Order: sequence, then structure tokens, then C-alpha cells
Amino acid sequence: MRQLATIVSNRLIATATMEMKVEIAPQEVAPGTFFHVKTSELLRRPLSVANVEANVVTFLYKVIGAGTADLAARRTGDVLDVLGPLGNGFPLEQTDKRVVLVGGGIGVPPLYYTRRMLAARGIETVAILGFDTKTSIFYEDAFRELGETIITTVDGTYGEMGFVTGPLARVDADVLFSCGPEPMLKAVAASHIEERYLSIENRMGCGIGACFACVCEAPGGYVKVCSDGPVFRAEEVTL
Amino acid sequence: MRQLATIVSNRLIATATMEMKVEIAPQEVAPGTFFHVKTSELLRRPLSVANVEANVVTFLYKVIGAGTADLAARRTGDVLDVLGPLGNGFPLEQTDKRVVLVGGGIGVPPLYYTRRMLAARGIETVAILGFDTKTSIFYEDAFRELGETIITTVDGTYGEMGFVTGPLARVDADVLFSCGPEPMLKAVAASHIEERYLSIENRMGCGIGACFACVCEAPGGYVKVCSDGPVFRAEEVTL
Amino acid sequence: MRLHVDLPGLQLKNPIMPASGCFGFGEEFAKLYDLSMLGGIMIKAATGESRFGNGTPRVAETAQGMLNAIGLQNPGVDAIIEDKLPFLSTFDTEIIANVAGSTPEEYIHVARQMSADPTIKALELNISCPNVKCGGMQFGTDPDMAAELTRLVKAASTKPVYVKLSPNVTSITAMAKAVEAAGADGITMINTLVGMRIDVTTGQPILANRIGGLSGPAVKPVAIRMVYEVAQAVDIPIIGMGGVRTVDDVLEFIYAGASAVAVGTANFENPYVCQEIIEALPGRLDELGINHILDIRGKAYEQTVSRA
Amino acid sequence: MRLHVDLPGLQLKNPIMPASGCFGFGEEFAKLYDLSMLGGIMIKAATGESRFGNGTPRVAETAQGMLNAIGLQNPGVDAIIEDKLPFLSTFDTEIIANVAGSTPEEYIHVARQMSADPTIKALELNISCPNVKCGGMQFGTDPDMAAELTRLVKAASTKPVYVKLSPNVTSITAMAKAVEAAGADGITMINTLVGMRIDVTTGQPILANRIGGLSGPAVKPVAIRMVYEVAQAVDIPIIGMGGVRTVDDVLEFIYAGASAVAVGTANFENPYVCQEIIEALPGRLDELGINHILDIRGKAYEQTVSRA
Ligand SMILES: Cc1cc2nc3c(=O)[nH]c(=O)nc-3n(C[C@H](O)[C@H](O)[C@H](O)COP(=O)(O)OP(=O)(O)OC[C@H]3O[C@@H](n4cnc5c(N)ncnc54)[C@H](O)[C@@H]3O)c2cc1C
Ligand SMILES: Cc1cc2nc3c(=O)[nH]c(=O)nc-3n(C[C@H](O)[C@H](O)[C@H](O)COP(=O)(O)OP(=O)(O)OC[C@H]3O[C@@H](n4cnc5c(N)ncnc54)[C@H](O)[C@@H]3O)c2cc1C
Ligand SMILES: Cc1cc2nc3c(=O)[nH]c(=O)nc-3n(C[C@H](O)[C@H](O)[C@H](O)COP(=O)(O)O)c2cc1C
Ligand SMILES: Cc1cc2nc3c(=O)[nH]c(=O)nc-3n(C[C@H](O)[C@H](O)[C@H](O)COP(=O)(O)O)c2cc1C
Ligand code: FES
Ligand code: FES
Repeated sequence: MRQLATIVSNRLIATATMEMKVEIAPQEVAPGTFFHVKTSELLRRPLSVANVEANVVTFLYKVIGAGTADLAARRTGDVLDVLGPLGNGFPLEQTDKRVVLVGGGIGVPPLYYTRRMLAARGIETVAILGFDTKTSIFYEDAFRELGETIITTVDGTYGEMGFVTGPLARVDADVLFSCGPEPMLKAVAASHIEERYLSIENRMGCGIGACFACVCEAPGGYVKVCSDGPVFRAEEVTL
Repeated sequence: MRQLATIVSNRLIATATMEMKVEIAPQEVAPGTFFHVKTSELLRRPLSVANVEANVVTFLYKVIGAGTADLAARRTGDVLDVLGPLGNGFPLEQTDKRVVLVGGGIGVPPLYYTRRMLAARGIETVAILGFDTKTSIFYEDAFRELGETIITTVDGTYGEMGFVTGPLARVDADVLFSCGPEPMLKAVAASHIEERYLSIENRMGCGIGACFACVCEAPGGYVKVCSDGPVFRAEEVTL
Repeated sequence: MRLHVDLPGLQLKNPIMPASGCFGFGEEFAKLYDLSMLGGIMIKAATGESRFGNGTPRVAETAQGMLNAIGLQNPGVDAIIEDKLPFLSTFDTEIIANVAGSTPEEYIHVARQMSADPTIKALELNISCPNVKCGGMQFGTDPDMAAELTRLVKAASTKPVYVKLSPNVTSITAMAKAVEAAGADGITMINTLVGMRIDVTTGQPILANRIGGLSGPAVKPVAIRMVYEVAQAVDIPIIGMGGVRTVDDVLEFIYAGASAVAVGTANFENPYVCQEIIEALPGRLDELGINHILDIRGKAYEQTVSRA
Repeated sequence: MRLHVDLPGLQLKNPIMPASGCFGFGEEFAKLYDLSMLGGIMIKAATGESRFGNGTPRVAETAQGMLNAIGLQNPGVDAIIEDKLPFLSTFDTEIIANVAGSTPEEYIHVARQMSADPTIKALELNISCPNVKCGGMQFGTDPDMAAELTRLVKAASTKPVYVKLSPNVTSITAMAKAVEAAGADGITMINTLVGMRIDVTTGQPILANRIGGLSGPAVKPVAIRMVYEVAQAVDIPIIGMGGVRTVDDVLEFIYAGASAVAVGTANFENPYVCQEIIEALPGRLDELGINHILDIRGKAYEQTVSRA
């Protein structure tokens, strides 16, 4: 579960946004799961799986603080201590349903791998990706290759101006997969789509379910984001 | 005084012993002075100047703990935050005297640059260098190029078996320059050479004379190793 | 046998155990390595009823440390006994129950239930949790209250009782002596230091609970000093903790006077850390010329070395 | 003017000053930058007579912290007044004298001499130095003794007196209230946490003094929490310190309730750190939309934000 992954590449792809590819041991990695990554800092940093090709996992991450700044300084050939894949991802058994993917900012990464896996199963998807501004956008072409892709920017510098909820209201789909900041998740959780799956973020300690740092209120009591999630049905969590 | 020095090379030259060359801004660097080097750890690490060629300073350092391990992992092109040169070095105005240099282990580095500077002034020197064992020896050829060089090893695997004090007893000189572990310094401080200069090590805080961490007892009271030294006349300090 | 440590109620095959609250009830770590290799396991705090704990964020990182304010989330003593202890009983290691509460009655109830279960070999009396409004800390910072609670729990328990001390006190030795006099069989120390971090973009504390408990390498020097003081003040054994992450940290605690060591926060950084320390111990003892690990216990104060 | 802070006796052009013992008497740092840019300077502790201090090693590194046991080495109050203050008086910055001693009489003597010198704008009463056998810590951990000493020094001093609190206490607010009631004009906090490190190759403490004071980023969460508590308990201003190394650390202390901030250990890591923080402050205030730095003082407790 813990392994030393060799960095294949690590490059800037948008404002303060890096793409890192690391080579791991051969194993199954489900879309929507994450790795808990050791940096210069004490606690590990959770990063979603943005893609997997052969044994190479892609992370797309925003440089926020000391941990991600340390990652951004790593070079090809450096070795990264990663724990994972962890958690439970998006359900892929949507064979005869129409799926809409809704991502906001740094919540976009897990949706790329998810869309690829859905496409591999012949499932058609629409993606709605929200960013702050034009220079924050990443992976647009990669998403377009896999189907209809609607981009929104808060400041209107690219695509539709506004939030993802605008285009989402017009979309006709049975299932929604979403990842992004909490206000966005709250909005999409209230949308008209019948089956809604949300990937939740929370500050973590262990990342494996032992410390109760990452709990999220739930109708029946609580859930642990790291081991019960990070993906939940909207009804399973109280945002 | 503080500057970002670019690493030109950083390589293993003997057991757990590294040679690092860094490029600094053009400036005077006297033999026997040191730089206070920032590593991954909180406090800086004092490292003697082992050589200067043009704007390139050489450090020779033993990997002891976290700070030097971090240095050992740096690569060419990386940038190092160094403060210096600091302290007062060996007096070079020995024009008509015979100088013996006595170094032990990781006390050898400052003596190399010192010997080069003495040689540049036409002063003949004898060097006695003590190591634990054959694989710990470094810079032997470089020293030999500059004059008579006697090597001792504690286990007799190379050169004379025993301590530097053996050959030192046979040497005829007016001035002694020494750097090495405390027991060795105590021994050479008691030697027959008339004028004895010792380079002292002590745990440091600031490195510039402000915190009183590095004091050493002295006949008159105390001295600060970082700013009054690290080089002292044997009479100036109580070892 | 050079790692074997005998303590009241506990036959530790080695002196390494995960600290309470940092290892849950072992289930997650059991997927990573065989828990039977551990000297013991200090399980998560139990209260009388189930508790949800504090709001989130519950953790905040600091320089080589972390703050936590979990707030004693746990399913309650009965659910733990029913759902968690059977699994733990399948491992060949000593299980220590961490006993918490808001009132003396709740502590007594939990202690009675826990000590009655054959899987539990000893109790750890948590009088020092800084993250709950009632109970916890108050008992842990006043020697008289700590002594009284120790007496009550000792009377209710059929198993040895270790009292877990809070470092947030003026005199740690006064606390230790008080609980020793009240009948404690051992001391575990230290719990977390009370701390806070503020998010400068909001001006508000990061933790929902505002304050939290500081743990990790940052606190180790305080823990070592306190163990060193307490070991000289009491005759009961000490299980030391606070910032342990390497085999040398373990030795530091034992030199300071501890008989065994618990590992908390380091399990988050490296979930294999206890296993790795246990595997590294014999080799490190060889290097340092130490025969039995307890040969060095308290040597930091027993043997005085002359200094320049 | 957005950085200007007015405190009893001190007109600080900005709220940044080096902490006592980490900046000597300014001579070394004056070679690196113009000391007139500093809000103030807290000079090294003065005692009645010159002191040599403890044996070496006097410092030991810890995870993001350091232990020191300098032992109040200083040339004595008269020599400081004669040899050090004239140089410091050439800078346009506020000089604060750190007053130490082993007996109340010594404290009074030092306070009287120091406060009589026009270069000194305020006294910092060091009742909390953990590294000396007599005096220091005892005064700093007992509210009654702290209050009594404060009263005596206040009576002897013609300048405002700031009392420096020790974090090694059960109740920091009790200490703060006691010295406030005794007439303290302000509080400076925190001094160091008592800690120890043991060298596993010798089994002995690294510091010759065995124990030492922990400082640096490791202690910042404890310092922030204590400032946050004390600011709500007293009406006199607080100069906060403990682990400050960045401009955001400064803001954290002010959000917690401090009116100014001192920088200690970070001067060793980066001797230009005070200068750099002062230069970075206006830009950071702009980014965060803060007009005057004291607009955010205490906002961590004054303004309560709703949480999910
Ligand atoms: C399941 C999961 C998947 C994630 N996937 C991605 C991803 O693919 N790409 C990406 O850019 N980010 C992702 N994040 C957020 C990412 O973990 C944080 O941005 C990162 O931890 C920040 O670390 P830092 O040291 O740079 O920031 P700091 O703010 O200095 O971190 C301080 C502490 O806060 C925690 N923290 C800060 N922000 C967050 C956050 N949003 N969520 C959880 N913890 C946080 C850090 O882990 C650390 O413990 C994910 C978070 C979760 C929970
Ligand atoms: C003036 C001076 C010049 C030096 N020049 C050299 C040199 O050229 N080459 C070389 O290999 N070493 C030299 N040293 C020793 C070198 O500074 C230490 O080996 C180094 O600091 C160890 O750091 P660490 O993190 O690897 O070890 P750790 O043991 O982890 O360090 C912990 C702390 O102890 C201090 N420390 C440990 N050993 C020493 C020591 N011997 N002297 C001073 N502080 C110590 C460290 O600086 C640090 O603060 C010199 C020391 C001094 C005082
Ligand atoms: C997330 C977390 C939860 C904890 N929960 C408990 C607990 O339930 N009971 C208890 O006695 N101590 C608890 N502690 C304290 C630890 O057991 C330990 O005393 C402390 O963290 C110091 O050790 P460390 O630095 O190795 O983590 C907890 C610590 C952490 C970090
Ligand atoms: C080497 C050193 C010497 C100190 N000397 C004194 C002193 O003489 N008087 C005093 O009141 N505090 C002294 N202190 C404590 C600092 O002033 C400060 O309170 C403490 O270090 C916390 O701040 P920091 O984490 O920024 O260092 C000293 C600290 C260090 C590290
Ligand atoms: S992070 Fe520890 S339980 Fe989720
Ligand atoms: S290291 Fe600070 S005075 Fe020498």
C-alpha cells in the first residue's frame, strides 16, 4: 500500500497548477480514489488520481501551501513516498444511463480519469468544468476528446461566464459525478439530477480510517471521508 | 554576507565524506574562516572553507546527522543559502617561520586552503593528517603537491599507525596550525612547538557573536568561537 | 528476550505500542501488518455513551507537529466491547483500554466494563484530553482531583491502572506523585500540549474547536524532560510518548526513564512506523552495545558523566 | 503609519522587534542592516553582576526547534549601561531592557539602574528563564511570587514594566492577571518551554545544563494559544513571541490578541529576518485587505464566524 514512486514528469500546466506523473507498481487504481503523499511536511497530502496509463499515475495539483510547494520543486527521477490508492471512488456500473461530470477548479482532476474509464465502457458523458479565470483552465483538450465539454469561468474570460450550475440546469442526465469546493458541491447536490455522487474534501490525519479527523456529518451519524469516501451519494452526507 | 550560492559539484570522496563546490559572489575569503550553511534543519551548520578557486568555495564535510545528510542529497545547480565568510582564521604572516599543519579527520579541510595560501607566500610547511582508517582519507594527493605530508591512521591501515602526536613529536617547526577533535587539540596544544594556533568547534546558534551559545572558557573569562575564533592561540582558550 | 518488558498487567514482547487515538481499534492497521508483532495496543478512548466529537476541521498542521481536536469521538464502551474487542483478541499482543468521561461516574462505569473484559490487560486513565468541554483536562491539571479520580477508578477496576498525564501543568512531578499515592500502577505520558493555529485569511482559528492538542516531533523535547523528571520522582513504571518516530527516539525515552514507549502521530506520517521501529531495535542495540533494552533505563540521570 | 503601534513607553514605528537573548546588544546585526528600521530591540538579559553562564554545549537542535541553556551570560548591568547602551542610543528605535536576577534585591537593582538610563524606554521583567538555578523560573510559575516581584520592580522603575511570562504553568491567565493586578504595564510572552534532548550514543543529555528552553517554530501553536487566552483575560497590551519567522506568523499573533511581536530563534536561521518581515508587512496587509495592522488585533476571539 505504501510505495516509493519515481517521478516521470512534473510540470506547470496552468496558473499555480502542476501535473505530476509517477510510476508505481502494477495494481488496480479505481477512478475517484486518492493517494496520501509524503512531502517535506509532517502530515501526508491527499491527492486524487487524475489519470492512470500503464503503471503511471497522474496527479494534478494546485500549489497552496508548504506541502504542495515542496511537491512542485521535485524533479524527474526523484522518488515520492505515496500511500494508496485509498478510499472508494465513483461507481462505474452506469451502463444504460447518461452521466454528467461536474468539476470545479482543483476538483476537476479525478473527473478526467473517471470520464476515461466511463468512455472505455461505452458510456457517454457530458462534462461541465468550472474555473476562476482563463489562465486557471487545464486539461480542456483532453476532456474534449472524450465528449461534450462545457467550460465556465467566474470572470467570463473563457467559455460561459458564471458557475457550473448555469449549464448544469440545462443538462439532461440520470447520474451526476461531482468534485469541487464545498459551495459548488452544495449547489450540485441540490440539482435536478436523480442520482448524485459527490467527492468530498476534508483535512486528514491518517488517511486510512483510524483517526476520525476527516469525519463528515451524515444523516445516520457520520462518515469518514478517507475510508468511507471520498465519494458519497448526496443523500449519505450532510454538507 | 548572506548569499545564495549555486552548487557546482557535490560528490563522495571518502567514507561518508563529501566534497561540495559552490559558486559565490567575488569576495575575500581568509583561510580558517567558515560559512554558516542553511540546510533542511532549523539551525545553520558551520562548515570550514576547504579551498577557494576564483569564486568557487569548496566544503569538505562528513555526513553526521540530518543537516549534513540533507547537504549530501543536493545536486549540481541547486542553490544553497550560506552566511559568511565568518570568524577569524589562521594568521598568514609567518614569513620566516617553519609551519606545521596538524589535522584530524574532518578537521583536515581548513588546513588545505591554509596550506595553499601559505605556499603562495612561499612558506614551507609540513602537514600531519590523522584519519581513523584508510577509507576515510581524502585530499592526500592535493596535500602532497604542496609539500611534505605525513598520514597517520588509528588502525594502521595506511601510513603510520597511531595518532598525529607521534610524527608531531619529531617535527621541527616554529608555528603550529591545527584543527580536529577536542582530544587531539588538547594533545597538540601541549606540544613542543612554540606558537600554536587551534581551530575550535562548538555547537552554534547565530554564528555571528550574538547568542553566546558557542563560548569557550578562556583564561580571562570566555571567548566566542564563532566571532572571536574559530582560530585561537593555544594560550587564549581553556580546553 | 532483549526487548521483553514486564509491566503491571502487561507482558510486552517489545516496548513499542501505538498510542491511544492514533490507531483506532487496530482494524485499519491490521490490513498493513500483523498486529501480533506489537508490544501492545492502546486503543482509542472509550466513554460511557457514543460520542460524535467536535466539528471539523479537527486537525491542523504545525511545524513538525499537529493539532487535533477530535473530541473523544467513539462508539461508547458497550459497542467497543461488543464490536471491537473480539477482533483485537485475535492478536497476540497486550490491549490497553483508554478510559475517558465527563464525570467520575462515567469514568467508573467505563473502567468497570473495560476491566471486566478478558481482552483488556490494563486501563489507561485519560485525565488529560484537552479537547472536550467537560472532564478530561480539569482532572488532569489538579493533583487532588487527579488523585481522587485515580482512587475511584482503581476501586472499580480489576486490572492495573495507568494514569495518562497532561503536560499542561506547572509541576508534572506533583501530578505524578499524587496519582502514585492514589494507587496508580503506572504512568503514561505525555498527552498533548494545548495549542492553536489561526488562518490569516479568515483571522479565525483553523480548528472548529478553536484549541487543540499539539503532538508530533515538535513536542518531544518537552516529553523527554517530563519523563526524566517523573522517573526520578516516582517508583511506578512510565510508558513514554510524544513525538516518537525513530528507533533513537525510543532509546531517548528509555534513557530518560521510561520502561516502554508509545507512538502516536508518527503512524499518520508512516503507517508502518511501529513495525519498522520494532524491526530496527535489535540492530541498533547491537550498534550501541546495549544488551537488554531496559539496561539503559534511566541512565540519563543515574550515571553522571563529567563534562568539560 | 499603518504599522505604527503605541504601547506604554514605546512608540513603535512597526510592531517587530528582536527578542531578548537572540540579538545580543545589536552590535552584530548592525553590521547586516540598519537597526533604525526595527520597531524596537529587546536586549539581552542583564543581572546585577557579570555572569559566565552555563557550560557548553548550550544549544541543541530539535524538530523545528532548539533548546538553549545559555544561563544568563552577560557582563552585568553597569557594564551594559556603560559599554552597550551608548551604541544602541545611536539608532532611532525603542530599546527595552531585559531585567533578570537571582533575588528580588538583584532584580530591583537592575531595574533601578536600567530605568534610569535615557536610552531605555521600558523594562522587560524576565521572571521566566528556565536555565538558572536560582530565581527566574520560580518567580515565573507562582502567581503570588510573580505579583510580588512585579510590585517591587514597578516601585523601583521610572519606566513602564512589561512582565515576561513563562509558558510552563497550568494557568497562564492566572499568571497574567496576577502581574496585571500588581501593576504591570504590559506582558511579553512566551518565554521558552522547558525541554531536554538525550544523546543516544552517550545516554546523557546533550546540554551541559541537562535541561534547556525550547524555542522556535515548534512552540508557536502553544504561544498563539496562550496569547489568545491572556488577551481575553487582561486589559494591558501583549508583545507576543514564540516561533515567529514569517509575516503571516506576525499576523497570527496579532489576530490572537498581541499588539506587537518579537522574533527570537528565527534570527539564527536568517539574520535578516526582522528586516524582511518589516519590508513584507505592507504588501501582505494589502493582499489581505487590512488597513492598519492593529485593525485585526484580537479578531480571532472578537469576531465569531459560523462554521459548518
Ligand atoms: C480526497 C482528497 C483529494 C484531493 N485531491 C486533490 C487534487 O487532486 N489536486 C489538488 O490540488 N488538491 C487536492 N486535494 C486538496 C489537497 O489535499 C490540498 O490542497 C493540499 O493538502 C494542500 O497542502 P499544502 O501543504 O499545499 O497546503 P497547506 O494549507 O499548507 O496545508 C496545511 C494542512 O491542511 C491540509 N489541507 C489544506 N487544504 C486542504 C484541502 N482542500 N483538503 C484537505 N486538506 C487540506 C493539508 O493537507 C495540510 O494538512 C484533495 C483533498 C482531498 C481530501
Ligand atoms: C567552525 C566550525 C567549522 C566546521 N567545519 C567543518 C568542516 O569543514 N567539515 C565538517 O565535516 N564538519 C565541520 N564542522 C562540524 C560540522 O558543523 C558538524 O559536523 C555539523 O554541524 C553536523 O550537522 P548534522 O546535522 O549532520 O549533525 P547533527 O548531530 O544532527 O547536528 C545537530 C546539531 O549539533 C550541531 N553539531 C553537531 N556536531 C557538531 C560539531 N562537531 N561542531 C559544531 N556543531 C555540531 C549541529 O550544527 C546541529 O546544530 C565544523 C564545525 C565548526 C564549529
Ligand atoms: C489524532 C489524535 C487523537 C488522539 N486521541 C487520544 C485519545 O483518544 N486518548 C488519549 O489518551 N490520547 C489521545 N491522543 C494523544 C496521543 O495518545 C499521545 O499522547 C500524543 O499524541 C503524543 O504522542 P505523539 O506525539 O507520538 O502523537 C491523540 C492524539 C492524536 C494526534
Ligand atoms: C539563545 C536564546 C537566548 C535567550 N535569552 C533570553 C534572555 O536573556 N532573556 C529572556 O527573557 N529571554 C531569552 N530567550 C527567550 C526569547 O527571548 C523568546 O522568548 C523565546 O526564544 C521564544 O521566541 P522564539 O521562538 O522566537 O525564539 C532566549 C532564547 C534563546 C533561543
Ligand atoms: S483521516 Fe484519519 S480517519 Fe480519515
Ligand atoms: S554562535 Fe552565537 S555567539 Fe557564537
